[in-house]
Amino acid sequence: MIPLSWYLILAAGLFCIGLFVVLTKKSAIGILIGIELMLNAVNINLAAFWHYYTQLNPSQTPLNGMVFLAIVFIVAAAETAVGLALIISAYRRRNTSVAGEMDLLKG
Amino acid sequence: MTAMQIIFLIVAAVTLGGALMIATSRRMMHTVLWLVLTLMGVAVLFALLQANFFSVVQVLVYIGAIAILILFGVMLTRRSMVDAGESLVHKNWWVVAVVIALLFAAIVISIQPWGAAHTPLVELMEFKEPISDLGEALVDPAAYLIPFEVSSVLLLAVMVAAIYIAVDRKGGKS
Amino acid sequence: MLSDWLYIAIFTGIALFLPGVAIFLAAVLSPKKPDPIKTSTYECGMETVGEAWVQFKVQYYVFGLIFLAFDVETVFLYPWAVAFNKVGLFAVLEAILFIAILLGGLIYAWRKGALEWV
Amino acid sequence: MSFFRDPVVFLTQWLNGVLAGWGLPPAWVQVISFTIGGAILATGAMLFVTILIWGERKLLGRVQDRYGPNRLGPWGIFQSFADMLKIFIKEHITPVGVDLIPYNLAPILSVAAVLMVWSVIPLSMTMYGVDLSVGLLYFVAVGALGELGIIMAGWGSNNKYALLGAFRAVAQLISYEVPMVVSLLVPVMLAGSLSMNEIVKQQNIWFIFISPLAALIFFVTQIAEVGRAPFDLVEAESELVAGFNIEYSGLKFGMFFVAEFVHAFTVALIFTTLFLGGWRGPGAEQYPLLGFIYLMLKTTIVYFIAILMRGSLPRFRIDQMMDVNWKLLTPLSLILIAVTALAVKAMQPLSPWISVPVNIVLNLILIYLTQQLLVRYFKRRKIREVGSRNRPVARLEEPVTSTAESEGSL
Repeated sequence: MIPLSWYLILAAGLFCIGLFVVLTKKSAIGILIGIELMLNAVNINLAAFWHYYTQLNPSQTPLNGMVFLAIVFIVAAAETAVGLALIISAYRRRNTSVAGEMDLLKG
Repeated sequence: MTAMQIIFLIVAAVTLGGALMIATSRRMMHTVLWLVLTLMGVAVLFALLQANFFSVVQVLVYIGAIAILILFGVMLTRRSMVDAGESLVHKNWWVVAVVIALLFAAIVISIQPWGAAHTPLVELMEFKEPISDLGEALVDPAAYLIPFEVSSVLLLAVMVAAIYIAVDRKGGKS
Repeated sequence: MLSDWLYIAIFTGIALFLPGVAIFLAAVLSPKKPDPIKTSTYECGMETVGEAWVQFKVQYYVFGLIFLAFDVETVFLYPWAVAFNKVGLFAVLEAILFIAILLGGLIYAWRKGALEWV
Repeated sequence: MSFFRDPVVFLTQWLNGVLAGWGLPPAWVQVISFTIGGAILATGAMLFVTILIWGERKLLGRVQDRYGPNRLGPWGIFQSFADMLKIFIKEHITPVGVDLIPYNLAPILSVAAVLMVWSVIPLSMTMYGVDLSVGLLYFVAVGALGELGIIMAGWGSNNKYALLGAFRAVAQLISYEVPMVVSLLVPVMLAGSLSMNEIVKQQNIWFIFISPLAALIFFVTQIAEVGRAPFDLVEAESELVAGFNIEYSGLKFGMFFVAEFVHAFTVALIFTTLFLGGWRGPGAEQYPLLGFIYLMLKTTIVYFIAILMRGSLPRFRIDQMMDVNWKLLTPLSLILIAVTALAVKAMQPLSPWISVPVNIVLNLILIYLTQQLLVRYFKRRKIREVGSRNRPVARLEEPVTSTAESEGSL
């Protein structure tokens, strides 16, 4: 069957691509999408470790991993919602959604 | 190479391919559609890991809600219907790419010596999905009651904050 | 069980295959006589004026946001509902508190006038 | 005799035996039998719905004092097939500037998203695609793919009306998903499982008799999810030309209609499974085929009730539709969950002869209170004079009597 390391490497790859998207996209929404990718990579790791742990301890039902997954879902949703609200608000004031042009605090 | 491994590799290729297309796509709308493909791949990975509940919740929350919300955001922050053809990417992206490739290589090399990482994940036989146990633990004061209630407070805060920010103050309407 | 997902995967494949093949066959069989008028964008018989852009309302975002909050809530409430027969009265009160807090967010949106579709 | 008792299991075992006899490995036998079963289920669903379209048109015709289709075959029964043949050979017009992949994928995705639900519905005790442990949430999640299909259609068409129509449709769908998800908690709570088979097996008393309000809310949200009258704003001809599918033609256009009809029948099926006991009925355990007939009978009744609503109710305006959802159904369903959870938990030790009537009474009280609240709200609401700044008329010369317009509109 599939070794644990395959999942870890896949998650690492997804995380790295997410980081790349965050660092290189100009559009603020693009940056948000990159963050979603990174959170998904974390979720893959959590699910893989949960499966691994359950397999080693078949008698008990370990729930830490599942609760952690659920919390990541909630945090991802919260982050998207507030992030988009900020972007929409900034777009209304500055008429741009490019992150580099939102420089109101620049001296 | 078993059938499971082949399925995993295909799903992984689709997931990473979708993610790469996000990085390279020039049109905002295509970026979101590629994001949906990637999220779908992650949902299939959850199913392969026998986290049935989270596999379905991934589709429900990420594709059904978060991706749709991002689409609404894309529509609300554009001047014209035609997508910008200009590059949405910084011009010295290759520096970032090199650094991140090094980071990836470091991660892969660092998990190689760890023996447990090579344990094959077998199918959990006689396995009842612990949704019911999860539900019990969430409302058990000795277990996860605090995260359960705090998450509802977090959602309330999100709703209040996002509506406060997004809806104009004067008149309460846009 | 993984065989459950095998069936879902096969069924999804069939569900995509049936309409796909139907459309493909129809595309092969149907006549193809395009002309510039026929393939132009349809707007009530009027000429398409520029690349005019309809401004979207912020209400779309607000509804999407509240939907997102209630959708995420399912992650917690469905396990609770599955375990409903096993938990005590105290757990039910906790879940009701959870729902009440969410209802608070809805009432805030209502009071703020964000639920009006103008 | 075992064939007539349970033909599906009989045939499956026979097929598996034949395939294994050819020396195929068990995994391949499983894949082949799954493929054949899935293909029969999906094709059967689509064919059955084709026949139902005839029934729907006939009934709608009667509602509107017409004959309905009556030319092809006895009572016009072949009309749907003729229509399908006609739409099959029509030209596919691809407008300029479309985004080819989303444009072509959208109709396929719309149909697939609806068909996929059928894999988790128990058609009888032994006849079901798969007993998924999270079947109910799977049904909700697959709905999200349908929304995606609509967005892809609207976006890919390169038409601002299509895009606007798509976003309106999606706003409607996601809005009505909130009370739907919340009201679905009631059957899950009562059955203690997310598996569809388990929910059916737990319905010794149909759930509609324990919580009629939850069933009502679910029914209304499902009509809105399908996008039929009175919630058919997706096809607002007067405002949005035709909606998200305006740039489609030929069978691609037809696929959206196939999706709508299959969806309408599927939600009736889900409603029956969750609230009307699914395949349960006298003798259904011994003779699974009988259970299938019960299920189809119940589903058809639910489906035709929805059609009667379609034929008799006028269309909502978009702000009214949003108000109904966010200001009525969503708070009501949240309150209902709290009340039901408390009542069921408090009366768990009592016998069902006491707890079920109390639950029904509680539900009826909630319905009555809501109705009173609405009546008082509409009495208090000031109806603006016709001709005032807020309700202008085209010609102000003729005085307009306000009596005809004074009825409050929800």
